[in-house]
Amino acid sequence: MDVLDRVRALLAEHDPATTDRLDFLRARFDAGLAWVHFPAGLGGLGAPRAQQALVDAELAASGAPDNDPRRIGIGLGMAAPTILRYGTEEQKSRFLRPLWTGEEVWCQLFSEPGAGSDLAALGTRAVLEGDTWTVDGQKVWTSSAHTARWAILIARTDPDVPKHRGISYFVCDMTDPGVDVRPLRQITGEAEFNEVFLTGVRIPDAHRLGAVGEGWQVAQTTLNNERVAIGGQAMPREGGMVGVVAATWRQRPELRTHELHQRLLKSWTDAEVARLTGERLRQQLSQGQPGPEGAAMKLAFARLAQELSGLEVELLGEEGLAYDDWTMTRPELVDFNGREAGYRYLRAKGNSIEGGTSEILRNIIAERVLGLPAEPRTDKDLPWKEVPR
Amino acid sequence: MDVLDRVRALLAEHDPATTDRLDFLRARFDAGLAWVHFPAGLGGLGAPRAQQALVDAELAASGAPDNDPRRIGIGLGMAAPTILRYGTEEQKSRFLRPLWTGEEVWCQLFSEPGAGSDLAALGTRAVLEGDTWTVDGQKVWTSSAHTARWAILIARTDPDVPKHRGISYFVCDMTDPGVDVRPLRQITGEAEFNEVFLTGVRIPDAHRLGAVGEGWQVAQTTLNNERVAIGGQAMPREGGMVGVVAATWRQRPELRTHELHQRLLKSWTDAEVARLTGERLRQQLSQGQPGPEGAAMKLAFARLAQELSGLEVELLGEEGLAYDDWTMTRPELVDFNGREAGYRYLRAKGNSIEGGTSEILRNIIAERVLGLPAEPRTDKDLPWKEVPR
Amino acid sequence: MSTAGPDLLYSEIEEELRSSVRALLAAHCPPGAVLARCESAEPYDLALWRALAADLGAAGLQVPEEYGGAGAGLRETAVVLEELGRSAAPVPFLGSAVLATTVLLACGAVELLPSVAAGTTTAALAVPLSTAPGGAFPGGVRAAADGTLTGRVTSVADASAAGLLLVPAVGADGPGLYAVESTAARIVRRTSLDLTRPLSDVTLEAAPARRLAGPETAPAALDRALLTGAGLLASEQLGIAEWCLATTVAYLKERRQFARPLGSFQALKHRLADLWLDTVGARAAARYAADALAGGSPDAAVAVAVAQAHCGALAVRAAEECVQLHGGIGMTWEHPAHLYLKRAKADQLALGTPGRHRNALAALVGLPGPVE
Amino acid sequence: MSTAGPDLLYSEIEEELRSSVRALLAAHCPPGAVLARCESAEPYDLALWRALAADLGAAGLQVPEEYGGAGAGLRETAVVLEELGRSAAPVPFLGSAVLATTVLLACGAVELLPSVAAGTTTAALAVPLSTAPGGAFPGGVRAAADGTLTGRVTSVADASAAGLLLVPAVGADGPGLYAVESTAARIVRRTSLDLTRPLSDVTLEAAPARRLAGPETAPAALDRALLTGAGLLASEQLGIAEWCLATTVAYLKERRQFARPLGSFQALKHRLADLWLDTVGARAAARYAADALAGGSPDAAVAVAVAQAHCGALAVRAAEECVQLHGGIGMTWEHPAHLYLKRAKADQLALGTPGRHRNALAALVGLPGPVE
Repeated sequence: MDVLDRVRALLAEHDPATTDRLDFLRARFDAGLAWVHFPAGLGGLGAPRAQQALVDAELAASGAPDNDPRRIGIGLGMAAPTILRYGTEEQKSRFLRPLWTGEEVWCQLFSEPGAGSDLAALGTRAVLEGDTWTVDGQKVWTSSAHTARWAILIARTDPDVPKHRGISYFVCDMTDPGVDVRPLRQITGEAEFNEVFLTGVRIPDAHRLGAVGEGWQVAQTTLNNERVAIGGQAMPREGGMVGVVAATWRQRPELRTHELHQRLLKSWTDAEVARLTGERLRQQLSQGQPGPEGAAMKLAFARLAQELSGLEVELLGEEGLAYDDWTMTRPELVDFNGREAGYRYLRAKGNSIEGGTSEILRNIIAERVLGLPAEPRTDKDLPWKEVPR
Repeated sequence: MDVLDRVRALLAEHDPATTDRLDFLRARFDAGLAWVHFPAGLGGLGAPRAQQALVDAELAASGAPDNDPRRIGIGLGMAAPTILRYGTEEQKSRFLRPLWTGEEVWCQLFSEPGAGSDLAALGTRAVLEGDTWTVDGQKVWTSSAHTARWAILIARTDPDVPKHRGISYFVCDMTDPGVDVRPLRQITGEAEFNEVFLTGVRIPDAHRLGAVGEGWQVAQTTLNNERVAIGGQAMPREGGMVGVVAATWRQRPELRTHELHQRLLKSWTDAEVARLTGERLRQQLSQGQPGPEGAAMKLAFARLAQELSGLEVELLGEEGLAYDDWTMTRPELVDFNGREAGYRYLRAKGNSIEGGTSEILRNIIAERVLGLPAEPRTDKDLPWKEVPR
Repeated sequence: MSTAGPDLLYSEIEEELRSSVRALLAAHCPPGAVLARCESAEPYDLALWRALAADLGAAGLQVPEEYGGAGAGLRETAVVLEELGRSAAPVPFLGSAVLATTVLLACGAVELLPSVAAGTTTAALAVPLSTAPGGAFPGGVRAAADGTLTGRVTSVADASAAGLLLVPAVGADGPGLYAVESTAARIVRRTSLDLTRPLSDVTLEAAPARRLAGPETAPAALDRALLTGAGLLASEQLGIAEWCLATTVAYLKERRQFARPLGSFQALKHRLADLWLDTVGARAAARYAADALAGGSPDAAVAVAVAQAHCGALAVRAAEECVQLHGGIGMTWEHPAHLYLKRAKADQLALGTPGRHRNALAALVGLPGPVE
Repeated sequence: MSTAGPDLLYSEIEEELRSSVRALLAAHCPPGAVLARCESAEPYDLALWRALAADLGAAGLQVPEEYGGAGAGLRETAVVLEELGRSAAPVPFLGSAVLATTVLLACGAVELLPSVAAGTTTAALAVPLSTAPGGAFPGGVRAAADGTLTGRVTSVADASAAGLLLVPAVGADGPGLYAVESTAARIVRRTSLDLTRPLSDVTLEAAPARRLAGPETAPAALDRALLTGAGLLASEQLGIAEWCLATTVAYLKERRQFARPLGSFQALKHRLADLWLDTVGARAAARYAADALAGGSPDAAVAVAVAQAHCGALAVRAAEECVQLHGGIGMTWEHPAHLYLKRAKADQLALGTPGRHRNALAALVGLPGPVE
């Protein structure tokens, strides 16, 4: 039975018009049509990843509800592939289904105030007593923390070994009383992210992903997937920020100048090249795990979003001097291309910081892709607790 | 008596129309009108540097010969200020007059095949026996070596101390039989530079500039002056490469496109800003020694020359596909803006390498001007001979 | 010493003025205070503005002493703007002491000058802040035969702090410049990208007005104000860039990652070296524009276009680098970097974008575009 | 697996072809040999060209088997160009196997195809190498009533290696494409910026010619050749960029200064990372152009313009970085970097500059310029 037959069977048994949304999503998951490249029993069929597009299109055409993927992006894009790769059978069974249906929202507790680009220097401690870890520390830049049921968390479990070797990876219960979530207002005016204070938070050892001390490797899977999620989506031509600016350009001939025209043509070309690059990368990877090349797409995406959103404000002239709303809100969804030009301009500044700064991504490309030598490092082999900070 | 009175007196005693060129130049030197900011007796009057322009203009208007400064640029721009600052009275008396009149051409023996950006790692050895140094090694990128009477030379006199501390600075006789000059052809087709092989070259200790082991500090004076000489000349608006391209633009309307127009306007603006920057720097320095800011002008100059010469080739279209002459020659004079567009394009590539690469200049600005910390260094305190190469 | 050419340095008097302004700004508007001010109901720091005007005479720097000013000039005015840019100060200096004052001087409206020069009256020029010099005379406000004005002008800088509006309007005999009491206008504050220089929409409905200049003077007076504003804005942009560069350099010396100061990483060092180089260029270009405007040089239009083309883009780049190189902290509302980013971006649009100023050079220096 | 959209990968057959070409080039033209060849009286490596054509069938890749070709297509032709770019090989492939062959196919001049496909005849298209697609039909050569051609065409690529010239000329009935034996023309080699692809001026004085296409076919056939040439040249530019990047990376791993490999310096690493990113983009864009041309896609014109706009500039940047990051040694005649720099710069002008191709996009994708 090919995937489209399975879609038809699902629709025959669960008419979207009459089935409860959540029931339909659960049934879709159980039919292996959630993410077809996942294994059978975990929402998939072990089918080629490319077939997912067929499934999605067919279901959308039939009026089936989707799982509102933007609302649960961190779960889908980062937690799920990590759980799939490193999770125990129990963990996969427990977490993946409600993650995919959206019943449980996930967030990510990685960055810390003192560990930004140098993420591996993180200082949040996790100490094991019996079969329970107790976690203390502070995390930052956590989107969805105030709506999340679970978090993926990295914490230091051994300060006596070099920094990359003393980290472990956990699933953290965000309803634990030791979790304190505070909104963090950003330059757009809204508080899309949070600071998360962890005080005596308890995590059963059964919620550890991967071996003790190997959390850094586990986190690489998360980060590589994050970068692909940020920069690597399939796009039609003029998808994303370039489409926004091109539409304004077409609708507002009175705003055009030769200077802006040349910049727009350059950015349009860059955007098309980035789109083709992503398309080629997807054709290459097709079924594999994303590697460091994902960093390339995120880098290109950030550069384009910033150039184009800056151009848009200039193109708008007097209108570019306005802003839609500075009110502090805590949005559940974030659309980089949403709201007005001023918001897009400011929000795009984060694209080269969140999920790995562009500087860190260039280091990764230079070292892992081009094989250029690392810089002299003084901290690499030093026990974490002895590194000067 | 102000400087213009002195000029008139010189002209009265030595009518340029009837005086031998060299005699006139010697008389001008002796009158203190060579470089007025030099001390009296050494070609100057201890006058403000800015007055030189008045002298030059007045003499030029009177039909007086000049010292063909482009032919002896290294002597004027680099050797002379270094000799003035670090030379003994004997050295200043011996060298400056024939240097300025052009009777003796100078060249510079600094770079080595293994010591480019890391100039202080140089390996040419100088060993003292009695009061004579014997020098062995290889230098490269030496312009005018085949016409030069003297060279400024840095060589390692103590391999047992860290690299910056074991260097001394000499005046080397280019007619020594141990000096072997070989032309080095470059990408333009011509051999503007030379390789210089030094085998048992003998230098009297009296020809050392500055203390033994302090050659690196002496060389800084040379290098700072070189950078000012390369990037820091006073220019009229549209002086240099921008004027060449602007002239073509005006003469050839059929070549214009909006894309090239925008790039030209951008480069024109950049050139004008660089010109004003140099003008402001000269007003600031007025009498002082050039500091690290000279690096800024050289950096800007190289960037502009490369952008504009690349633009010019594109502007010319079909003509840009041609080249004037690949014949290997050994030119005595080099004009970056001379010959045809293809030559200018290729020659400009050297502007960001010679006299300190743009990368080294950025390091200098970051550390010496902005005060940013140095990178971790493994070689700085190691004796030179123990540094792995 | 130099016998010819522009003076691109700062005189001792200018340096003294800078010190005074900087001290005042340090006292009144450290970054935290600016942010709190911008979020309050009164986004202008009017106490600071009064102190600038009364104690330092900054509002009347370009006004001759006989009309109550300091009798200094545009070079000194530019120094104040550098400092205002460096502190992102929320005062109506550009609108009142630069744009409006230049109009009053160009119109010879000497009776209005003393109170504006003293800062007891704050004035604003009723054009959209994005208006570039060299354009057509604005036609959005009509002057009626009875001397009243009717029309609407959007995105006017500093109008909400102004008691006096200078309004370009077109009457039966052509363009004119008019003085309107702000109480006779409806002034509605917009939500502006730049939190430190609020814009307002000004609506006039048969508002009583006094004509300051008629068709023979008004267009040139308005253009002189816009050109002066654009040229001096380059000094504000320089100040923004300098703050951003200095703040970033200081942060990178301090912030350690990978057991090293971030400022020791070569890629960052090279970017900052390039930024420094372009900031040094901005200082030269902005000084030249101020000097050329101050001296009435025939090269002033070129000087302004070059300064705006360079400084407008540079300030934005410096502010963007400041945010980027501060990492996450630079994205927060509580760090002042965003105040500079927003002011730099708004300044880039103000009085003509860099692109428009570069295009102006095409005609000014004889580099015409393609023959269509 | 993918059900729709272009194939941006290389097939197994294409990878095999690449290996064969690369092995042949490694044997014939290591960098030292290329330089020696370019300085000799015969700048083309004709032995290599014969081997490419005869042993690998590369000259006739896009020619159907029935006309003596390999019956492959433009995707495979593009792979050969990548390798020729990577080795800066001095062979008349672009002129003969791409430009001239596309003209012959578009004109249906099947009787000439077998010898050109076999490489026994080398052909050249008599237009200046800088000619962009989409322009007016060239008018420099007139076709007389007696069938002879008179006129001059400058800067023709690969003409000095050609036995057969394909000449656009205008006769009494309009534009046509003509075949001329090169012995009937005066072909004078110019001193060219690109040492590896010499240009010649072609003068025809009542030269006997055979008309291959008349007014109804000639303009489209010529434009097809120029569009195909531009699109496939992107693959050559990709090859140049890849060589420059790989050579620079290898050098920086090797070269030590400051007791460290230069490649460990972060500023250089970041520049190379950016260059790598744009090279990856070039591969995608060049592949898309080749695929779109091969499949006759309606999007081919957009694909070609995007590929040329990106790859033309990238190859120059990669070559410039290669020279710069090699330091002094990159400035020497003996190091091969300059061969790539000159080829990259000439390729940037060939068949339309990046700027012209970007401007073509304005019309192709509906982003018109200002209304004048």
